[in-house]
Amino acid sequence: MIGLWSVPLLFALPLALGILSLLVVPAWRPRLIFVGLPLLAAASLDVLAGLATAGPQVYRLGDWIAPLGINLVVDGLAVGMILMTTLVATLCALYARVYLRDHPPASSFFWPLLWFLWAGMNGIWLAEDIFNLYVGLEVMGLAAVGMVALRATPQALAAAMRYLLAALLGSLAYLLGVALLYAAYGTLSMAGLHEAATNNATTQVALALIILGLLLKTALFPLHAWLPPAHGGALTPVSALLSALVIKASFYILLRLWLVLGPEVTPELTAQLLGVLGAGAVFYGGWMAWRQHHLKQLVAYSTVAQIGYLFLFFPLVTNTSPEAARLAWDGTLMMLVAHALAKAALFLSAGNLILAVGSPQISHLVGISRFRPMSLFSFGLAGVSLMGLPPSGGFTAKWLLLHSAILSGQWWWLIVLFLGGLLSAAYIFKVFRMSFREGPQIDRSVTPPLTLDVVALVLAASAILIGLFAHLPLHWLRMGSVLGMG
Amino acid sequence: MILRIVLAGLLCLGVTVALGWAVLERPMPVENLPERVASAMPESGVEHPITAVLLNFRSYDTLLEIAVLLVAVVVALALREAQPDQPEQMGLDNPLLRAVMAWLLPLILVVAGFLLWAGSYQPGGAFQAGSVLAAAGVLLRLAGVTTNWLDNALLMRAGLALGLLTFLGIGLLVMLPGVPFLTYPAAHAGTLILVIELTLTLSIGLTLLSLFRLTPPYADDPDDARPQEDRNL
Amino acid sequence: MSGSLVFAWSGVLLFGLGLFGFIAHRHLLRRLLAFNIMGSGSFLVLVGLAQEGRGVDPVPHALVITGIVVAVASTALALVVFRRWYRASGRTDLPEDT
Amino acid sequence: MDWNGLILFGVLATSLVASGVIFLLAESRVMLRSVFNLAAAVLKLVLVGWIILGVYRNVDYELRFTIIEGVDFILRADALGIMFVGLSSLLWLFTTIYAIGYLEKAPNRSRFFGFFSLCVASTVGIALAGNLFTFLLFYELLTLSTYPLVVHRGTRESLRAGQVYLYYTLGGGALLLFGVVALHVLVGDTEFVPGGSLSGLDPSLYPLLIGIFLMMVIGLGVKAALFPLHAWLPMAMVAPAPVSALLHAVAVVKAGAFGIARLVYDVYGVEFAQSLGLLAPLAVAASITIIYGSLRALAQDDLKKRLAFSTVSQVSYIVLGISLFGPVGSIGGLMHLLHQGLMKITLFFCAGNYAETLGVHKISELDGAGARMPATSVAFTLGAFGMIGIPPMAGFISKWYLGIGALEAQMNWVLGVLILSSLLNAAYFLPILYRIWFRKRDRLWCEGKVLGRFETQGSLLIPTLATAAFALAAGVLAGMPFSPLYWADLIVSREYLQ
Repeated sequence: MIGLWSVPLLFALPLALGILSLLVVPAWRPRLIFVGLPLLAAASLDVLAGLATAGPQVYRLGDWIAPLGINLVVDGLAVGMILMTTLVATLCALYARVYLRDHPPASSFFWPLLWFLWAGMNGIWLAEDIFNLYVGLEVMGLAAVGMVALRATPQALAAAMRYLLAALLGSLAYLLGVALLYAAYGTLSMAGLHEAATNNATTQVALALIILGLLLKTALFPLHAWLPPAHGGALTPVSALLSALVIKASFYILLRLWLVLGPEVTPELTAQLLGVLGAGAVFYGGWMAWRQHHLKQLVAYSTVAQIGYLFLFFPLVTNTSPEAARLAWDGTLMMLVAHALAKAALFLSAGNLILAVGSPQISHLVGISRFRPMSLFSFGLAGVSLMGLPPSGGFTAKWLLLHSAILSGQWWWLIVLFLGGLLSAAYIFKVFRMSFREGPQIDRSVTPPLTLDVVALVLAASAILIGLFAHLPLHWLRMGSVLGMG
Repeated sequence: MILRIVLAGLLCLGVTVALGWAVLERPMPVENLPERVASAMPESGVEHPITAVLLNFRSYDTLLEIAVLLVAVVVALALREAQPDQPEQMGLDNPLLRAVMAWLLPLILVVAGFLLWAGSYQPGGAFQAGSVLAAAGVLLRLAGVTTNWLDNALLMRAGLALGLLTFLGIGLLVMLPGVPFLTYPAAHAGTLILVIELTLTLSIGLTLLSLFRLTPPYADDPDDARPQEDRNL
Repeated sequence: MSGSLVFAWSGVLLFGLGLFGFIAHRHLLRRLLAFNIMGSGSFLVLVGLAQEGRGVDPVPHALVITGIVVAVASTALALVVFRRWYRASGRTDLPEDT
Repeated sequence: MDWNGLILFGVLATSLVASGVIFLLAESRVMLRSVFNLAAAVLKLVLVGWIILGVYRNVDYELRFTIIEGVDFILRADALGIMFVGLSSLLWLFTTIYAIGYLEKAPNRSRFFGFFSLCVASTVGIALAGNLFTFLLFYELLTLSTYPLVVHRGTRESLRAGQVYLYYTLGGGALLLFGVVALHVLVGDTEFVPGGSLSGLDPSLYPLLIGIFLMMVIGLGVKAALFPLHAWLPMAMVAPAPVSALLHAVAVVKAGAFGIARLVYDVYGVEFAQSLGLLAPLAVAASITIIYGSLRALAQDDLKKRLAFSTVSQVSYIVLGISLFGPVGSIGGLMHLLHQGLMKITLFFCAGNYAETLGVHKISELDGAGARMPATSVAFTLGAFGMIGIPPMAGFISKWYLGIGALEAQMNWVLGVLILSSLLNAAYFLPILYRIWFRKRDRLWCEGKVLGRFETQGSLLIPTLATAAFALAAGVLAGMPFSPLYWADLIVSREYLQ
């Protein structure tokens, strides 16, 4: 069987490393990555190779068939997310190893939390069982809350508390939805639900609960209030991980469920409503980002805005032509991946700039372009992708979404895509304007270690390159999906 | 404030009504999962269906659930290191309490053991047993019994890790013949599940106990300035 | 209303009540209690609805045990964070909520 | 991948790689940076020369790979594209030499030269783009890479100019993107083919096509500084002289004009565009811009500002030529793409020389400069005569062809525009020449720099004289093979014969 070992290793390995890093002395915690990262990369690539050669697979844990046991689904979407996670988390880990050196010893608990977070995410990407997803969400969510709290300053604790409350409420809403679905259809497996689900009151209420719960976890406007303090206030590598990957997990579940339940069950009105909320997020998030004075808060609000684009998926695939739906699928996933890469790069380079000037204020970046061109360059490359300007992943995604919007005749989403791009240009260039200004000279800019700059640059460059070489990733992502085959 | 309560009330009323509607209108499932469970019971290695679901059919859920518990402990450990506590003086040093404890402790241990053992044929199992164990620890603490062995960080952590590591190790070991993760061979399923449950009981007990211990004991106040008498009230 | 649904109905009511508490209260401890009430509500719905018709379904029972463990862990984590927050700031609610 | 594709990639890569290396070099490595930069520029010129010969012999140069299903990244050298590449590569070399001298001892040179090379790479990409998608890609890249150059000085004024620049170009880019996507939905991957690819569409779509054309012309017109989308250009003159010279006189505005040419010739097809009635309004817009730019130029006392408004006016000659239906007008427009580039860059170089050597920025302070800096002033005079269109300068040939083209297209009123604008050109250039040559110096110049053997630094003077010579040759030797006229004729013959 293909991926017999590599599939379970994707979550077993990080779990084991998480425990091991608790047992070793703090100084050794970061060093575990030299074991873990290559192994995880190898497992991810092996899964990809399996997908490319043998196509989508179902992995039966305990060798039990689906409604009885828990199955894992190894299709293009899951593998794509796994590879994205491996790439971003690996780079964030390399960054954190250097970044956390100067932090108090408590921050070495970042490492066990990172591994648990990773295990939770890989578990979610692979899950085919809606209750298993709940447990996976909790592993990931609690680890993420812990990472936010890691600084232990009052602000960090408040942000973590707020995040935790949102996450818990979201989980319970999701769980209740799962309970209703189980009551109605007697199965927890997505494949089973796909067969059995019909349009009735129970399904609709369950779907509404699940959507609300997941929206809260994804921080879609107007349920986003917890995100900026949590993402903007955390340690830099944590911000990058949370913004790039963690919020994607709940969106991913929603996307999968939406397609699993199928067009008979998913109401068009809800789809349009999700799109409208997405549009609200794009505008509100962009506007708020532009108004921020702290660099990382700006980047955090940018996440609020960018999440909005992902939700255009729902109106564009619901009751539209197969071609429009396929383009929306491609575009949304491209957006998701490009945002993961670009946002991680943006947070990391923002962290580098903050290290360099020793202040989180944007206004203190005056003239920094002279001293830290490389950090700024990474920031710029990532910004290009977020603005959706070519050549970048963000642009390719926008192109596909525009296409889909025109084909499906929903021209109003075009406006969202255009204005959203201009708004993001406004807040990205706000930073640039400051950095190019020749104001009172700063003569004491700290030089952060080269690794930090290189990691940010690699992420930013991948956000650009993924747009140019999108053909193959999109081909893989389509494997085994309802939309890809149609 | 009042507006918010009214709005919250309306919202909750709406949610409740919607839920009620969903409950009333629900279709009867076509899929008959209990039957599948019943027919797979002979291969599960245990006699009680809930335990079979928890530790065999859906053991992956349980594996992740233990990870959730560990994450909570990790965060608690991290926060204590970042915000160090003063040496704790919790508990009443009361001879009567100690005498009662001397009676209670063995009983608690026996109950925990029974719950664990019972899990294979009637309700019970690792989590229940672990919770009872943790309760014993909490009582010890409240009675002011010093538990130095619990302060040994490495031993403590090894105990915490034991359950999940064993679980993972067994899950991976059984794969050697070329079957998927967590596929217990039918002949040894009972033994393997017992080993997992034993270690899980210990780890769950320790996890819950450490979560109790890792919250700041009494010095909750920001300035820590209130006199001792106030605190005891 | 059939007798076996009494658990499910209590679950629905508990969930609604808990939700109200979660939204209406500001004290974090109360909100955590409310969260636990909501949790119990969902567990009751999960177990209660599956009782009907074909006797005891062991799967929801197992799910509820898993759910309880997860809820315990979440509550414990929340308490840890809450008490650290209280110690650092002296507040029992979150800053922007006053 | 074949060798021809690789050469195309090489043309793009020379400046891309140069840009990357320059970014990585430390600020203090002046020598290494300069050598590397110049080597890249020369190498690019050689490659371009090779391709020009190949295109002349009808060799196909194409490089393509698939980006997403149905969208290819295509680089292709055709006669029109390679003409623009040739212009920018030649001027890149001269401007680099000029900039090395001009920015000696200035701060942030690493950043400057890095983005400068990136700009050239984008311009080359625009020129070689084989479909609308690739064009758009480089078009936006050009916006992004010019922004740091506009705000290079970091003053309040330049930041403000940069902001205005972004408003215009990003807004225009969004409109262009919309047009490109809409066309893509209609006909699939919109490759540039002579005669266009839209004429087969259903007539019911014609109103939509007109709308799309309008939107794309606005998007492109921002960069081409068509009235009323030109306001960013004079403001952007706060940038250092080499930036104004290469980018604002040549690369950016030409990218817009070139885009309009592509749109009319290779997307819509000139005959289809004519049948949709799109050309006449375009000609009107161009004519208004020509007159408006000249009138505004008259009022400027700042030398660079006057040149900027002159650019606004002159670039529209290209657009005018494109919109004149018929081969002769097209020849005039395309040829002016080269002519205007050569002449305007000379003028900007001269303006930079005056500013650097004498500290003079205003026209009213130029009295007697001719005696002090004769070589620069000769170059300036040649450029100015060209702009006015005095025979046998290059500008005259452009205007001659445009005039005949107007008659051919039966748009006689265009002749009036040409005459009026030539008069206006004379009215704003001749007074400058008068001041330079015939007025006595009436004030002290603040001559700060050590000048060396010549009237100013060699690295400033040589590029100026070289471009002046090219501008002169383009007019005098117009009949020779590979002159701008010759090449424009080649393009048009290939276009109209399809």
